Amino acid sequence: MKKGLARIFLLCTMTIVTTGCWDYTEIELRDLVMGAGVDAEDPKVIVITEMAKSIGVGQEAEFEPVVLTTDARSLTSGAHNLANPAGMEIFWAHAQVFLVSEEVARSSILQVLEPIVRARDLRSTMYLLVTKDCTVEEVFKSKPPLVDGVSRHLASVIRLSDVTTDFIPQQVWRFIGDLSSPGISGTLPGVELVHEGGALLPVVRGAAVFKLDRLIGWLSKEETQILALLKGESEGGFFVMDTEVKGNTFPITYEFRGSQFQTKPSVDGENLRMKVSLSLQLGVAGVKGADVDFSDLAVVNDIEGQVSRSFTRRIRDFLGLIQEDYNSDIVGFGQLLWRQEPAIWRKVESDWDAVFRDLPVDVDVDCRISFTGFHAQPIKVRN
Amino acid sequence: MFFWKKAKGERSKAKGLDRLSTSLEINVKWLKSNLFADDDTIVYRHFRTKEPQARQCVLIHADNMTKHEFLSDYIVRPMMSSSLPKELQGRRLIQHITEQVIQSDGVAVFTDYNKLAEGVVAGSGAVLVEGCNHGISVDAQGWERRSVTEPQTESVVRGPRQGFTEDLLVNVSLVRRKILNPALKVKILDVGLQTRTKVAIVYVEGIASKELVDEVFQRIERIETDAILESGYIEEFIRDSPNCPFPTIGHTERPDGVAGKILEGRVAVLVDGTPFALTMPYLLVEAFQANEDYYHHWIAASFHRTLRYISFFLTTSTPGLYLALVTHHPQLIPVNLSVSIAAARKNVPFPAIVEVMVMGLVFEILREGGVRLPKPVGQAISIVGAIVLGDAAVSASLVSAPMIIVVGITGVAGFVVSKLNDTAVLIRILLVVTSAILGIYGFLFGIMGIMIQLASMESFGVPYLSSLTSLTIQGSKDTIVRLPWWRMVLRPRHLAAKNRERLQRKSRSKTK
Amino acid sequence: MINESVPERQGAALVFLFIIGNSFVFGLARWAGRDLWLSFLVAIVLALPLILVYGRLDTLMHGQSFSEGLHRLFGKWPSRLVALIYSFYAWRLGCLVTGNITNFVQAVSLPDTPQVVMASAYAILVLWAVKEGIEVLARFSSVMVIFVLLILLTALALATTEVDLQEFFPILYDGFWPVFQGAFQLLDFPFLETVLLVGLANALTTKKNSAYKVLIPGFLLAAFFLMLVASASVAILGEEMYKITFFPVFLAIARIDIALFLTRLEVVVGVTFAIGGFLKISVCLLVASKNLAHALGFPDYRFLVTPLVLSIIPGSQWFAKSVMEMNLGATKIAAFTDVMVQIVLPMIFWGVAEIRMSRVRKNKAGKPSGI
Amino acid sequence: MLIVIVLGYVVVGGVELFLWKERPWQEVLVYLLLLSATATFSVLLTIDAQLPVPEPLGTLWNWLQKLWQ
Repeated sequence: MKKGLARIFLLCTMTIVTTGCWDYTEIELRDLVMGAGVDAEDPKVIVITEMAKSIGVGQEAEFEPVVLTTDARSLTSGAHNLANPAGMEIFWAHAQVFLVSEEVARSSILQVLEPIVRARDLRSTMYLLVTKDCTVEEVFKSKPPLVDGVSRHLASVIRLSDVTTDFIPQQVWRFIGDLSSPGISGTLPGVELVHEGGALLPVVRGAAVFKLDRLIGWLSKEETQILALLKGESEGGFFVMDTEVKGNTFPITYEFRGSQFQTKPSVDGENLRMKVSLSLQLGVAGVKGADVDFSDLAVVNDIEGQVSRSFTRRIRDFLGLIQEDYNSDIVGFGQLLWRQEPAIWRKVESDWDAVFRDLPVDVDVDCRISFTGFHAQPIKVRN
Repeated sequence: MFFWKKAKGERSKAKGLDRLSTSLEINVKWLKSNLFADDDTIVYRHFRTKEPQARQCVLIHADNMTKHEFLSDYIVRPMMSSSLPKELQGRRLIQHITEQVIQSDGVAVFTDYNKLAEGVVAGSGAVLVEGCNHGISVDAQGWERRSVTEPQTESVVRGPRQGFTEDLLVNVSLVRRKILNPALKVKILDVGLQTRTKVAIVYVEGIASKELVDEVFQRIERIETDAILESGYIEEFIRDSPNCPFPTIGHTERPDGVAGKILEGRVAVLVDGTPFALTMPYLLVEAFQANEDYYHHWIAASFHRTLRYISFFLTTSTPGLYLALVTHHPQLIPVNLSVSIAAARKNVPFPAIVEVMVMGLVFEILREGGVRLPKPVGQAISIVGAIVLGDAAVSASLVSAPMIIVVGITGVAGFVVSKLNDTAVLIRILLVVTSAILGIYGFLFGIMGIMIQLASMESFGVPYLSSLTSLTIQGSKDTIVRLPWWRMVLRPRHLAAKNRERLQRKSRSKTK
Repeated sequence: MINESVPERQGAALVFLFIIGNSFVFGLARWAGRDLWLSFLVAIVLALPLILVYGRLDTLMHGQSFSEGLHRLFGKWPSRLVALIYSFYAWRLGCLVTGNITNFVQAVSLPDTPQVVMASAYAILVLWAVKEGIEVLARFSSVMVIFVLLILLTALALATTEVDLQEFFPILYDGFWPVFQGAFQLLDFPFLETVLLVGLANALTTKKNSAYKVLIPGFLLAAFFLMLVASASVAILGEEMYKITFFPVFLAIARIDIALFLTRLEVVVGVTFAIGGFLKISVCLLVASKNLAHALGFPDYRFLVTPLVLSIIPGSQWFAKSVMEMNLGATKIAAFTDVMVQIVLPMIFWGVAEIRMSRVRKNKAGKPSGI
Repeated sequence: MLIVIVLGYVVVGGVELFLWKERPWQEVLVYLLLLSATATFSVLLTIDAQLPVPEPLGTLWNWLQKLWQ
């Protein structure tokens, strides 16, 4: 009996001690941030958020994106300033994308990332993007055609990365990992505004190249494709290449069906070399105005050779770009060296920039056409 | 055992012995004016034995408690047609009557009024003979009995269709027919100062531990109350942790259930006047077992068990978890879901906690309203409650639609584990309160508190969680899963400590 | 309730949860970075002999409580002094763990709830559990251990999509020193905190139970499990993130995102943390009150529980004033006491106990020939 | 706040003492002493949240180091 009394007493104390619900907030009183971004206006930053505003009641409820903008000394204070115009508690944990304007990225992206990592309620799985030739505010104010809200649109575009190689998605944590580990530089996908059908649409393509924490240049869509291949992140996508078959040149559309990629550092005395070997499985998605018989092995071998040569050239160009023009190791040769040959890395670590600039790279591409759709031969049109 | 004999002896001593007189007239008058005063259902049948030595006799019995034909055929007729030798008197006369006249097996001789009265109210016929200070009581119980039918609370798809009735001896016979073994012991006690209810303690000697049986005896012995009208009375008197809503004594309406339990080393208590037998000790896992589990394929049975555990979790936790997630941790809800919950709650005037509490309460009211109503009306209530109220509440935006789903899940899952239904309601309220205070951590504190309580409980010396905490395969063979019978080699460790093997060696592997 | 005893497996579950307790969310062996799995192996190898000593101590005292054993070994006053030291150590550890949890919860999910509230909620539960005794704690942990294992293993299995084994290379780039640093940290926290369980000797070791069967499986399982969790976190987060965040496991699990549905599983970490931490605090306070009761010369410990448990509410604030301080780990005094309590004192007990026991045995053997 | 804390401890102590049937006076005394010590501790910490943790061994250590040098 006394035991029972003691327990009841315990329960009572529990309720008395814990009366008050400090973190209790109704969900409809929270303003759900779907995406956010930062524009620069020296010395201040402009924080832009896209919030979900619900309209309609009960079963007919829908969502309308609302864009709020404020300027402040720092990202964090800006985020807090927003509560006033929003009139509700700002709730950040559902933010899916974070946009950084080119200007901010060029001065230093770390000033933006630092508070994100530190903040309790911002998730480090957010996708990071850099706007190209436009401000973040303009991107958020554009109207995507199918989805309500730019953030949702961007998030769903990014999830397409399995089937496209126009860009390489980056989440906050991965980007920070690239920034902080030795021998690799980061890239972020870019967002551009494109006129289409009389409306401005946000399009994700290309990549922003970083050196340390500063943006130093851009990669085009095609160059991004090569980067994706070299980072082993290419899983799909198409490209068109003029191919010569039996003396005639046709544009043929190829499809990436898989790739194996290997980079091997090799040391020959004092000389460090990198050997990049790439084997590609391609499919043929379309042949325009040509009569190509893919059941003819000679033709196929010829085409494979052409594609290999073309890729070798593109990779060389790409490596030239990042080694000499940007001098930023976005492929991660240094990291590879560090992981596989720590002894050599220890020697070159201190002046990796210089070593990287002159690093000789052997490129070896091997293409196989493994799939030609359901047709081996083109459709014959007869009279 | 001798406990109750002693107790009874003391009781009658306390009242004083009122010995029978030799005069029949005095006896009858005494009875009519004292013990059976103001009782018009007592029948006094006066008759005389055959000439020449005719003696005045009386047969006393309670109307409708006895079989009339039996009394007239086997007592009155033989006595009227026999002549009693004159020389026999007193005790020897009675002996003559019991041995040579009355043709019935349940015969006892008494010498005092109290014994007579006890017998008569329990359905015996008492015979008194002129000039003799002894009486004979003859078992002639016969009253209306319900026939053995399928129990309503525990109906099965596969399994015996027998259920206990309100008659103790019928119930005992039902159990005995399951276990045709002299080791099955049945001890009968009288409990209840006014009702003198017969209570049978049933166990299998050699399997049930001696200490357990003694403990049950002693606890029942200790009951001194007016009435035992249902086994629930006994349950409350003898259970462990009486203030905890988790049951520590099981009840069942099924003889096969009782047989199964006592064969694992438990003790069953059957109470006259109710079809619900008690089994003890009762462990938490038993609430999730159904006797049908043992008749189905073991994989199917295990699946159903798992479902029961999940349902119990759902019915206790859904409102609390919902509240914790929605009000404290929306970051844990997927984006689209949280957006739609926010939209659904937009015009609801009440805070989520009030919504949860009120809806939970309304559901319990509907359930309670439906339980004891006649079936057709009960259905009407559930239709009105579920469809009309729910739908109207949502469209009037008094309640958000997700809340209706939460209440629905809670309610439906609650029916799956019906044995813990009342417990589940209390746990649910506790978890809702703690979740409202500290979110998911509050929820967890609630769960941990319940776990501490469960871990500290015992039922008749057996830890309440015992088979869940064993962490061995043989120990947990009959918990969340039910292993096939040919793998259940040992009886539960805590119940049958001495005699553990229940499966003989040759049947330990599956028969080919 | 005087003769408390715990079946072996339940005891092992208790040891497992005690070691996992509050430790797994922190960046264990932070210094070793990507080589932390080596740190773990080194720490396990170093800890095993000591755990065996603890087990041996339990066995030598078997049937007796820790305090009785001490009494027999050292006499009245020294044993009381030692009991006081252990009581203080256990109490301090309990406060630290409480501080860990309250800080974690505030940092991670309930920013506006005062820490005192969390600490009080814990204190109430712990009060209840400790008053119920070791048996109840063991039963509690043997149920909870299933959930903890199930939950964390599922989370880890789901996280395998995020794992990048390249993160473990290059091995030993920074040499052995960080590995040893990590290993020593692991020894201090959480491996050798098991020394407290010696204080429950009579409950964990009975005539049927061997202390080794309780301590060794519990310890090994917990150590390998911690190794698994920490290594997985490194492989998911990368070395740098593992080093710079306070709660790397939390972040690692937060990364799980399967089909947009199985995401946000980090709450799971909080749940297991809260359960393990609760068990650890309870054991600490149980040991603290038992030893204090002995130090003050009382046979029963239960009346001491309430003030001791209530004192962890302010104590948790006192010892761990912020997340940073908590992560800083051992200050000077802590390191010194830890070494004393975890290594030096048990070794002394062991030596003395062995000598005494062999004397007793000799006497027994000598008697028949003498008569 | 302080009053609430002290009151809380008084209530807890009162209820516990009420629930005990018979205890030797030594135990009651020790209980009361410890409880009041805890209450004082709480009060001290409420007044000054930055209450320093004493390090007797730390000072001893420093002193030894000085002596060594």
